[in-house]
Amino acid sequence: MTHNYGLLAPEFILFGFAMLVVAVDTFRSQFKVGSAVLAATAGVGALAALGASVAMAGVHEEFGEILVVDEFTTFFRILFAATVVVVIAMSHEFVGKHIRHPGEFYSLLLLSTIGATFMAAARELLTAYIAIEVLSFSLYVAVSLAKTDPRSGEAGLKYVLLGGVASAMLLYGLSLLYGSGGSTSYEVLREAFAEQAGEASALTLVGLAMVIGGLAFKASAVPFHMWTPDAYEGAPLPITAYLSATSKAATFALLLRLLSGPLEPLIEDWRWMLATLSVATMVVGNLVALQQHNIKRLLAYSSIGQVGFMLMALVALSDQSTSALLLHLSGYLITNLAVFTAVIAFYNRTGREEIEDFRGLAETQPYLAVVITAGLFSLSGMPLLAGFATKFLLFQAAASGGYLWLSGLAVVMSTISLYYYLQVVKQMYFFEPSGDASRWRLTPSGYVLTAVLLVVMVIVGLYFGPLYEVADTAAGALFA
Amino acid sequence: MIPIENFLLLSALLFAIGFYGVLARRSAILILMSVELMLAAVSINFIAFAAYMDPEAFTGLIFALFVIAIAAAEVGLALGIVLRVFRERRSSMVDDASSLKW
Amino acid sequence: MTMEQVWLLPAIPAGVFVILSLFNRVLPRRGDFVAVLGMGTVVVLAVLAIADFQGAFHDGHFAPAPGANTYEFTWVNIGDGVLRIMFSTYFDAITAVMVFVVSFVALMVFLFSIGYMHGEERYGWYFAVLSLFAGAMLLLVTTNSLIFLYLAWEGVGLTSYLLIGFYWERQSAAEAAKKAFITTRVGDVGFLIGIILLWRVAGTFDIQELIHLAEEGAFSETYLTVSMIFLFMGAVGKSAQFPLHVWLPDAMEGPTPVSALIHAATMVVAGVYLVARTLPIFDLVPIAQNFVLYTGLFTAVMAATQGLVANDIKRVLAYSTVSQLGFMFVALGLGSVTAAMFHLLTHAFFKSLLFLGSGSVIHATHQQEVEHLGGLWRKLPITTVTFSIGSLALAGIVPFAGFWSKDEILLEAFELNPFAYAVLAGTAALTALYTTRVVLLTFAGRPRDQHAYDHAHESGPIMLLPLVLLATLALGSGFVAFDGVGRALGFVGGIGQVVTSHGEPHSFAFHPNIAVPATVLALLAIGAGFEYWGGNAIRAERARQWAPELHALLVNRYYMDNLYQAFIDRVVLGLAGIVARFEKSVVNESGVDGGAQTLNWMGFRLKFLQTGRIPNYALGMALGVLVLSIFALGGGE
Amino acid sequence: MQERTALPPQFDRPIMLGGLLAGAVATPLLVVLVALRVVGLISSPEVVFWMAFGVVLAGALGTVMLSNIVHAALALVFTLLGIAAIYLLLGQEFLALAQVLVYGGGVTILIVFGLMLTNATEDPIVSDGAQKPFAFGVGILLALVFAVALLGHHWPAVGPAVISGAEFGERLFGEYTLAILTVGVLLDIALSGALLIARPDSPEESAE
Repeated sequence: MTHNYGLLAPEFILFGFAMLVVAVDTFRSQFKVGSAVLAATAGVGALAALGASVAMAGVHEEFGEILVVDEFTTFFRILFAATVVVVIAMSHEFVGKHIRHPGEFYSLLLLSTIGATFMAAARELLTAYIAIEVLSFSLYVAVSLAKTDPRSGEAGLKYVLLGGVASAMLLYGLSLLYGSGGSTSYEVLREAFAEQAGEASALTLVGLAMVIGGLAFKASAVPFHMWTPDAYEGAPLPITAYLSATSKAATFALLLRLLSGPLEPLIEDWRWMLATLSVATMVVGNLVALQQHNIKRLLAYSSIGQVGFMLMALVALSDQSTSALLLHLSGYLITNLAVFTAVIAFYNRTGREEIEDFRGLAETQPYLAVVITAGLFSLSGMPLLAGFATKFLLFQAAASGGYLWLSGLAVVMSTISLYYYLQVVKQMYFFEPSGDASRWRLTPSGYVLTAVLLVVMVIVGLYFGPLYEVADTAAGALFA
Repeated sequence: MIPIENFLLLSALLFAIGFYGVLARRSAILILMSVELMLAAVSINFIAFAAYMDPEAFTGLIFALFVIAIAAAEVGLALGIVLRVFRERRSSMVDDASSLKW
Repeated sequence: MTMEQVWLLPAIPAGVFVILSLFNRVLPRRGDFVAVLGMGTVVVLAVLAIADFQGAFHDGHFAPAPGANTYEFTWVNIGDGVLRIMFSTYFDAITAVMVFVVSFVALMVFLFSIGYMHGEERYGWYFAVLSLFAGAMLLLVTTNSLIFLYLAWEGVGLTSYLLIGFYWERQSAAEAAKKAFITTRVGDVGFLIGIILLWRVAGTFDIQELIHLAEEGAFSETYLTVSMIFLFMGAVGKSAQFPLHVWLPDAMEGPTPVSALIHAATMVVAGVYLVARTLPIFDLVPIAQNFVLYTGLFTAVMAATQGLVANDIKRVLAYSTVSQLGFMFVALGLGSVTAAMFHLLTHAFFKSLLFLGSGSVIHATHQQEVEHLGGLWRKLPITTVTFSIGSLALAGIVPFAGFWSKDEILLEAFELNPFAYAVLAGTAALTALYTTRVVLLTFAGRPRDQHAYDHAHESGPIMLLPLVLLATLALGSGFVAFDGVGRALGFVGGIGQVVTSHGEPHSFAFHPNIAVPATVLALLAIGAGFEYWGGNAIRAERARQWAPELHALLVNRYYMDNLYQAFIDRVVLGLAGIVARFEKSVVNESGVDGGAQTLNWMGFRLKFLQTGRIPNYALGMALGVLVLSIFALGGGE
Repeated sequence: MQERTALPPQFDRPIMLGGLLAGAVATPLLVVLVALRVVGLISSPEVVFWMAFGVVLAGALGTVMLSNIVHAALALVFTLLGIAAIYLLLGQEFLALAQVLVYGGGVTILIVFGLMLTNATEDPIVSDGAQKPFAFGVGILLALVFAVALLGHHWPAVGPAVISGAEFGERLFGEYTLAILTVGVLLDIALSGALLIARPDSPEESAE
């Protein structure tokens, strides 16, 4: 059987550069070069992968029985590559100070992106599972990479043990689905489940529940979310950003393929499960966020709340809601990365991460305060920013899918979210700096990166038409 | 001839016992061992299904092989993390690694 | 500048915002002249647009050539028409009133601010945000798309938040800013739901199209009622109506010119504007319309009684604003766009005048508790005169502007809803009473805080100019009720001919049976106010100058003072106290803050689920998956 | 493989105890099964199955219940070897071999090393907390749910098919080449990651 390995060019590029980074790291001390060269190498690799992904836009071809490279895959491939570019760019200064093994760190970022892409591209359960584990394992390691911070090890321990439990649940569910459907191929499974539609066997139902439970863990939906705040807090900041971006988006990519493909005939059986998870997730995420004092934990709960919103689109699964979800995911990624870039810059300067420490930031670094404010407002869905437009489409898609009550609840929860975002804004704008009140500057790359993200955030907020078209094409590949 | 239900029953019990272990034990290593029980149950399921229901494609066998490999890797990785936590806290009990909360 | 190009109006201040926020530190005078010039241009353009509007009347009806008063382009088109959002503007009489009010008052406030905010550390930022506010507000009143209306709606909310919290060094200011933002956002949620509900059936965000579709019966009545009540929730929040009114008095923590512009003349009337704009739809659903009516009525009374007991000069004005907005909603609930918009117009002038006047007082004395003021008429003559003109307009005394517009509302109420009429007439008397109190305590009598009094001095010309201009309008703007005045200004007639309700122009007619009792009532209230708060110094002075035989009467009056006091203490203040307590305990603590507290409490309980222990987390997962699979099995069989 | 590893002397007692325990469980089971076979109620493979069944579950229960961690680890070995026997019954020699090598050898040794490195070898008391009743409930409920799921399904009355190693390898390295490559990436991540995390941070190392 011959496969067209050319289809996977971006992934091979990522792998090659990941190895190169490790190699460079090994010989770094002999050639007396700083760790900047690692970031540069990794960045070039990520950019090359991004370029290759963009160049492959429009390809629609199957890779054997196991993967498919279509518009959907390309959409996520570009999203993941862009994310890893941003994460590499935001972490350089941080890595030098707080990470044990810079080479490993960057190569993990690149390798995990392969896993994420395969999660979006898989058309078969085994490949999907391996892809999940590639991403998860990278994250287990990455979360534990912070040096001298005991929280990092604890977070890693929690993440790896609970992740193992979730994997076992997911796998058990997959095995039941395999037993019931007789195959691991999405296409064959779809036919098998189409025969069961409306009267699925108990085996299928339990399998379904366990698969959804396992994936809900990866997506951090309540009550499978409890690792999230701890892992977010303990992980090195760039990894927290990465967790909230790629890991989440990849899980949704996988869920979308699974739910719109093999599990689509069973829609009545899983719809209520996701609706339940969605309600629990948005309520718990947003309420507990009200009580947080640490910016990482706050963002963790806020991202849990966002997952609740995103699950709505799966509940009301349709071509339209998928497009809205893809759009929202991209907007969320951009916004979240902007906030994290700013928070990392702040942390590099102050070494602090409590919300109270942001006191008077508007005085000492007004630009950063604006970026954070804009990002948080966007997350809460304020108009003119990415968050409003994408959230609006998402809620509207859920409403027009017949889930008006769900989107009504989401609107309420979204309002609550404004409250805790404002806590941070209040600290920055309405209080005097508590310690050193002198002005300080970001690194040049910090200015460039935040400015780019901010501009994109505003553009997406004001004129999201083109991005929506892309998302719509990607969604179309699922519902062809 | 042994009916497939027997194997599935074994796997179900094994999985339930493993989950019990995860919930009831306090040593990180024992929790890890319990997870291994759950994964072993998964392998039994896959192999039984492959042998009985899917003899032509037998993807389940390949799945089980990968599960075994990945589970082994997971043990290695998790033990690495346990060692780090142990060095920092002089304990491998998960209750002692609970400073991150609320 | 024609009606079609009205999109320029919001664009100019928005541009000013960009320039000022980036370069205010390098521009001379922190760039305040840029803001003033920008706003001046807007006023000129607005007048030009209104001139164009005047020419679009044929046979006494507004009948522009097709497309002459609209402008649109496609902003987003998703799924080829599944979701099409147009950017569009629409210009009619309501827009004309709003555009004039917003741009003119904004210009006055900008001028006043040059003096008032002089020397502030964030002077440039202040003008930047104020410009942004003006841009958002102008977008709000000119756009024809509910989506852009909502964008602008949130935009004014955001700038209001930033400006209330302008003195963020003060904890109370920061808290007030947050309270304002959150409280109005509660209403906005309803607004957004209402927009989505309307859109779901109609498939458009275009307000004129929506009105058209609703009149053709595209919606079922129940659905429309629910949608419009949700829509109205937005207005309740923004226009500080019961029960979401609590933010407005606190919003007085912002700089006083901001209160004049945002929290008296423009932003808070956005709700009135919204209902006026969609009134043809409200007409179709009596329940929703009555909801508007009674919300307004209750708020009008409640806020007026509160105004009686407030001590902070700005808070009195804030309560009065809430109350007057209630009047406007009553007019809308009765179906009269004319009366509502007329009152909106006059109110904008006299209320911003009052606020700027109080700003002048605060600027002079650094004191805003009426208890500590007094006798200022000697030091601040121009402020006293202009403030009194504003007060007379607010109290509804002939011939000041408030009289004519309040009369319109009372007339509507008299004809359609006698109960509302009775309540409003009583409220008008209360208005006169508390207005008198503020004026007397501030300007008349003996200074109670000698230090503040000694240092007080009249404001500079840059602050007095807006006061005088606004006073002129507070005096004269009521006359646009008359056809002759309207024609002299180039309109087709009086305001009833231009701003029509149900498309039927009507001419102003004087109704003595309504105007006379209302005036008498107001005068009585003012007299009562004089009796009670006139100040001993003045009374003693008068007693000596007049005749000694009146002295006994004065003594007797002193008993009457006690009577008044007893009445006011026991009945009015008692009522006000009950309302205040109700507001404090029920609305504020359980309703708004209470809601937040409950949520906070729930968050507090829920966070302890996060024990930090792995087995507990795993238990959560186990229970989750068990619930899912058990229910799956239960449902599957 | 395991025999070659020199165990510390403190392992002698647990191994002996484990052996005794296994004998105590296995002997009666064996007697019952042989009796049933003689009577003709069950076939020979079934005798083997039920024996393996007993060993696997007894081992599993030992793993999760024994308070001595080392005993628990040894119980796990029984389970894993029992599972290898199950694979043989299902006709999958290759997987049984993999199971013995990877689990019975590698994983167990890893775990034992882990126990030794964390000084847990002689820690007999495991403070299993107040969650135990919940854990029981969850375990029993899960088992019930699975039982319902299994009984609710219609199973074909066929025997297990035996898949030849050649066929297996062909498919593994044909269609699933990419999966193998990806797992390679995964193993690289896991093992180098484990190494990096577990290695202590010494001052001279950070200077490197």
